[in-house]
Amino acid sequence: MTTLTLGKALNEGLRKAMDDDPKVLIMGEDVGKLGGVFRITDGLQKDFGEERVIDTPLAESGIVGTAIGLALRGYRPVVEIQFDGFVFPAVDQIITQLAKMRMRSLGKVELPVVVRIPCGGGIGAVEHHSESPEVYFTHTAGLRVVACSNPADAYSMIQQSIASPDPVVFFEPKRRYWDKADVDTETADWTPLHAARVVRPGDDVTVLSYGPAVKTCLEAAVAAGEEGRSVEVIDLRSLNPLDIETVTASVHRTGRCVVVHEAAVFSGYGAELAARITERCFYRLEAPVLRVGGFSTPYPPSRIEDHYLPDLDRILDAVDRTFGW
Amino acid sequence: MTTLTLGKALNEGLRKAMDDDPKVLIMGEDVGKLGGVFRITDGLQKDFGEERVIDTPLAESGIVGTAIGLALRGYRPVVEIQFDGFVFPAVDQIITQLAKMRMRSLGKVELPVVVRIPCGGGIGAVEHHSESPEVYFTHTAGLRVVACSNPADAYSMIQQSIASPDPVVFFEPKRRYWDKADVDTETADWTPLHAARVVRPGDDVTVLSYGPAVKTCLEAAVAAGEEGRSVEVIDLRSLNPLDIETVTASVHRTGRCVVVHEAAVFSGYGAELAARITERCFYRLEAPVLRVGGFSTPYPPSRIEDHYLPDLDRILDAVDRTFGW
Amino acid sequence: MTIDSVRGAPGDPGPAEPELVQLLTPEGQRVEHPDYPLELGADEVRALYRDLVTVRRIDLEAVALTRQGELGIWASLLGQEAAQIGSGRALGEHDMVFPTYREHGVAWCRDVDPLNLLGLFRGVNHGGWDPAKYGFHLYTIVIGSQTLHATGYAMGIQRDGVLGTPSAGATIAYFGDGATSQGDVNESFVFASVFNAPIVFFCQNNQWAISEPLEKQTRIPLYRRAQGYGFPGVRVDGNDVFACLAVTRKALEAARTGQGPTFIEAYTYRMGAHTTTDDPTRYRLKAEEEAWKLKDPIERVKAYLVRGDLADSAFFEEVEADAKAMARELRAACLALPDPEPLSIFENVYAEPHPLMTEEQEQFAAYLASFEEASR
Amino acid sequence: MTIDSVRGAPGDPGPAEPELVQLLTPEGQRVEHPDYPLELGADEVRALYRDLVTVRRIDLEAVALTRQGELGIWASLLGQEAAQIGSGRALGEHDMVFPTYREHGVAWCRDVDPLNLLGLFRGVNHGGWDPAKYGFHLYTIVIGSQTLHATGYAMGIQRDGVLGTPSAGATIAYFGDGATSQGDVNESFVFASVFNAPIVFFCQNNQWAISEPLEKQTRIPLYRRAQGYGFPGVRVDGNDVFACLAVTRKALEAARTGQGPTFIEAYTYRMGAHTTTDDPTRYRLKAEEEAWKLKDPIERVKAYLVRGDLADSAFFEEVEADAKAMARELRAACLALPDPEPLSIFENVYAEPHPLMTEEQEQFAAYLASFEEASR
Ligand SMILES: Cc1ncc(C[n+]2csc(CCOP(=O)(O)OP(=O)(O)O)c2C)c(N)n1
Ligand SMILES: Cc1ncc(C[n+]2csc(CCOP(=O)(O)OP(=O)(O)O)c2C)c(N)n1
Ligand SMILES: [Mg+2]
Ligand SMILES: [Mg+2]
Repeated sequence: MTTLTLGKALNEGLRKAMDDDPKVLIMGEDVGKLGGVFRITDGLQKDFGEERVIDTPLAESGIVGTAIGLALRGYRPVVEIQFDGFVFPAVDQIITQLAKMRMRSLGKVELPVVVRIPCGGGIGAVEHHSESPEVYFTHTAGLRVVACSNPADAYSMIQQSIASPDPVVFFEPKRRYWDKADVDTETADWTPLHAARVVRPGDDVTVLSYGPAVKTCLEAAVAAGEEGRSVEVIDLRSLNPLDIETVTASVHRTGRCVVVHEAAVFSGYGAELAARITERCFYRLEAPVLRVGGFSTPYPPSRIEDHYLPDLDRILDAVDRTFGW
Repeated sequence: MTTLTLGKALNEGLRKAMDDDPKVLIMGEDVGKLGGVFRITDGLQKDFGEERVIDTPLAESGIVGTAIGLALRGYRPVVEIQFDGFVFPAVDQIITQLAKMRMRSLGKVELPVVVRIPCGGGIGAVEHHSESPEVYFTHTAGLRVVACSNPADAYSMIQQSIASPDPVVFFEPKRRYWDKADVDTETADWTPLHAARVVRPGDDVTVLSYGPAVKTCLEAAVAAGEEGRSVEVIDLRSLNPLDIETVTASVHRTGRCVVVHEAAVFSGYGAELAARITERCFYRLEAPVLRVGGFSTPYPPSRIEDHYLPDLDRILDAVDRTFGW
Repeated sequence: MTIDSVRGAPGDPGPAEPELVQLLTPEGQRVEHPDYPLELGADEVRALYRDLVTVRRIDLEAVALTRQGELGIWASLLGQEAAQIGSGRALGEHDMVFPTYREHGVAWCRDVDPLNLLGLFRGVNHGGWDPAKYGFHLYTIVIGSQTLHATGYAMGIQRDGVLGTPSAGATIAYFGDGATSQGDVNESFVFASVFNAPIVFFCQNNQWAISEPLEKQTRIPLYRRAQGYGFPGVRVDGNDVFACLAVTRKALEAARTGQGPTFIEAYTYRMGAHTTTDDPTRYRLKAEEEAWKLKDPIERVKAYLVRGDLADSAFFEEVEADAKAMARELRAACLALPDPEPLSIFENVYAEPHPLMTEEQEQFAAYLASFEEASR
Repeated sequence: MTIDSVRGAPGDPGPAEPELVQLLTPEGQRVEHPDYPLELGADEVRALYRDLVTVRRIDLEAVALTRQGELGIWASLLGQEAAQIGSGRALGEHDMVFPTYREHGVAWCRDVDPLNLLGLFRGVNHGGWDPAKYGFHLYTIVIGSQTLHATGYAMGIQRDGVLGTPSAGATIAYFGDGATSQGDVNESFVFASVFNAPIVFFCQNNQWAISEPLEKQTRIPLYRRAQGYGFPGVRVDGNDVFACLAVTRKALEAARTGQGPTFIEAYTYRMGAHTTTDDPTRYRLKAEEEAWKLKDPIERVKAYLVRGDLADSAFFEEVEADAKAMARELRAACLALPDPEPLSIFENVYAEPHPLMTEEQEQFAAYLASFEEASR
């Protein structure tokens, strides 16, 4: 066990993957000497060389497109998108090429590409640096989409994603990069990549979340507990596939569910959760699945982002409402 | 009243808009002499000239990006994306620029750009020509998203969209381009752009749809009617904003709801409908809102696309299931 | 003068008969070019002729099959045979091709069964051959995307450390004149030049992007695009199979030996419609087509063979007959292509198990079975 | 030779001291360039000097405010003052500017209150000024996007039929060396050249894109990119305010009179960090910064003024004092900037009513009110 920040855990996970497999490459803007603007690739170019840790031209479509080509040649590229808001120039390559190549080839082509995206708000940044674009990818068949929320998962999930023969979009909760926790770097006996995890058991209501909002949900659960309400918090970890079994088992028990994410609620990932859970647990639900998320607006200027992001009070408010239904 | 195909109705609507306002421009690939691959802009370049009907270089980001610039200069560009699957290179300009410019300018900049997208399958086409990418836009605040399903709406909605001071993503049901119906081209007394419409009243179950699937839903309603089941079909017409009042009024009456679209179900637009309706009609629902749509896979080769697309039987099957819940 | 003196007039795509590398005139006359010496034995020329005729015949058959409703659509290569066979026959074992949707001639050179191509356009799959097996990637329909894949693959070759060795390969990316406007294609130029990747950009300038003439994409000759990125660009007579062969060979060899990218503009003409659903009479003049007919890529090789007494009429008849027989077989095989199983929709989406695939597949299987039961 | 003889060596961005248009040496010596005659009165030179000093002072203040936590981040223009003031002062009333996030000097020339810029970086809004009022579009953060907007705007100017008349304007798109790799930027070159749009592409090559040196974006000098698209490219000394003024003036005038686009590479240097969150010691050498210090854009104008007896120490002191006073005011105004109202989140998303905006706003207002009630 070592204590690592989430950022450092990712860095160690990447290093381990590169050590284990010489085909693993890192590509992106400023990933070399700088180690990325969040230092996630810090030191890797120094140790693995410029051929394996590649500072690319400033062009996201080019980065993902050439990563696909490298994967076709047998490499396993891990692509860094510098900020969530800059993944959009690459969306065409991700949606029309990366996601569909396997089907196009009737299974003959494998594209083990990982697209890392630091996501979410709360760091006081300017426009385009606080987006939560997960739905654009969860709706795209052929991609696997995961989101880590803590250092231990960051360490294991990045390695599992790199090992995946399918392309993976990997969301990193940027405002949690500096959170610290114990990480067991000795074991590889990890929770499966696509399994959700009950991070706090409870009996009265199920709160579902992923990525940066998980921590807020845990805080809300503690606060609710002080008021005598037993909140179960599930960290989904994987958005596509969704571990619906773990989710429905919980909601079957509690009969109430609140979904929390930073992305805008309208047409967001929470909609899929609500729709699917309702189908599965129709007779068990005491209230509709409620969604707490970003408002259905563009991300606001940072001075008021705390109002946009779901916070403890808004989560508790939704929990309360499920009881008052 | 004249009888027009849906394609011709769009053409007449565009012509009317260009006649009415010299600032209206048409831009896209092959929109000039050819009149577009579906002939939607047929004859317009001949009559309005190359300055107003612009054959652009083959670059979708360029098309939308320059349309934004033209709008900043006071023009009202109507952009044609040749096929649904080719909107992705333009997604960055649409999501990070077109949608957000108004907020970025605190309301000082208006971008009355219409992005026309022929969408959906069923025409026996090759890959990338049968996509239903609406969710990528409904989740993007700042855009209005509409989908026409019949000639009369095609004629009015395209004009309303062009008149909108906000950017509009306009979906056209390509396999319905050749459907004919009466269109009143004399009146401008139209249903508001963002109002849903009950296209077939019924009492037992509400079927919600939009775009190409509306017709299939109407056929299913007829078939169900023959078996004694009264199906209300609502054509949503507008996806963002959603006319939730019309929808919930219906579901409140029927207590049952089936959502039908061509897009993949997982994380699709139907999820938002299901989630929102369930919140609003929780105690009225006799069964969960069921979703019928494309499978959560890439669009299949055309020889089996009829299995992928929601058809009459799959809709009826879902209707049945809501009664058996 | 710091300002580049070349201010191309807008809408002027260069001179009507641009300077281009030519080794065989439309009349079948062999000419020499100092940079591109080429020696071909009679056997080799006959083989090229056979290739040209064969791929034209396959193409014709596919067009006919489309008219008869057996294919959903077809993108004809008519007129571009020399560009494709010339460049295709320049390829070596270790090279990797990244085609568009029109490279049937190159596919032929890479031993991809034409039936595979027909399958795609018939709608039984989206391609489905094994790119690694043939050194020929899947057809790519989204304009320009494949140029980045080709560049990345070339960066992989570099990383394998084989450049300059006998097992060195290069990549070749095919694309059209229209594609040169796409951001992806220009980004591929950036990546290729910055990394000095072993790649040949082979642009078939067939003068049209569906209904849009060349001047909607550029105001100067396309081969000069490469100048902006610092690697060589060359314009070759795309209807001259010898020239296409020689120019591509040289560029591939440069790539394999670590000299980086080359841009080749094969100046040719799309003799047919864009695809079988297109109607060129709406946007171009018959006279233009007629003028290009005189530059037919096959006739000039035939003239050369005849003129040099390198082939007799028996040879020409045999080639014709063989092509016809192959087309007949191809047609039969196409008609016999089975439709995919409905449940195959859920296959090949993911390599590893995915619960949603399983769930939807099971539900759909049960649904389909319910009809069988009902009809029993 | 058809193959372009310029095969740039990869990783070689051209000669260390490239040929560039220069009218004022780092030592303050006036030199002539045949293509760019420039006559400036003493008043004009002093005004330029004042501009340069003022925008540097504003920039310094913004950096200080960031260090003190008053701004979230700041992108400093240090070292690029001449490129921005030179080009900015070349602009006419009808011209339209499309900046990145670093054009504080150009904003100054367009009378945009610096407080607006501070507001954006403080996080009180995403910009919010009226582009039409100032002829200065909103800052654009997504690299390269604005080059297409500029091109489209220029196409609009064409359609207005004003080119060649006194009310003709041109557009000028600013972007960095890194941006030249983006698909959007290259597509804007295609559109601009094909439509012969009245636009000037003004690339501030400050040698770095965050931590990546120029050779990660190109292997030949950037101004030559324009050759690939058939319009002129010119490299100017970006630390020479006279040269930037003259070269931009000429290019704008060409655009306004219908001669189409020009690409200007202003060869300069980012003296500071990429932004206040960046740490250049991780990736570049102090020596490089020192070498560029000798080419400071302000010092050379001062030397020129002193040498020519065009200004006395009173002038320099006054300029300094004025800049200082303005910075003081700016700081105070920045600190006084009110945070936006939480409910403003729902404003300006749409021009016309949108039921979801209304619904969410009402719900949020009720939610906020519930706290007020609770705390009462
Ligand atoms: C991104 C994208 N946009 C639009 C299309 C539709 N489309 C298919 S072929 C074509 C023209 C291509 O022209 P060119 O690159 O010259 O190739 P050619 O067909 O002439 O071989 C267009 C616009 C597409 N396939 N992909
Ligand atoms: C599409 C996109 N990708 C990445 C970024 C992150 N980013 C901000 S500035 C920058 C470097 C820009 O370099 P350059 O174009 O040279 O401009 P400079 O900052 O040097 O003025 C990067 C990568 C971005 N803003 N947009
Ligand atoms: Mg073409
Ligand atoms: Mg720079």
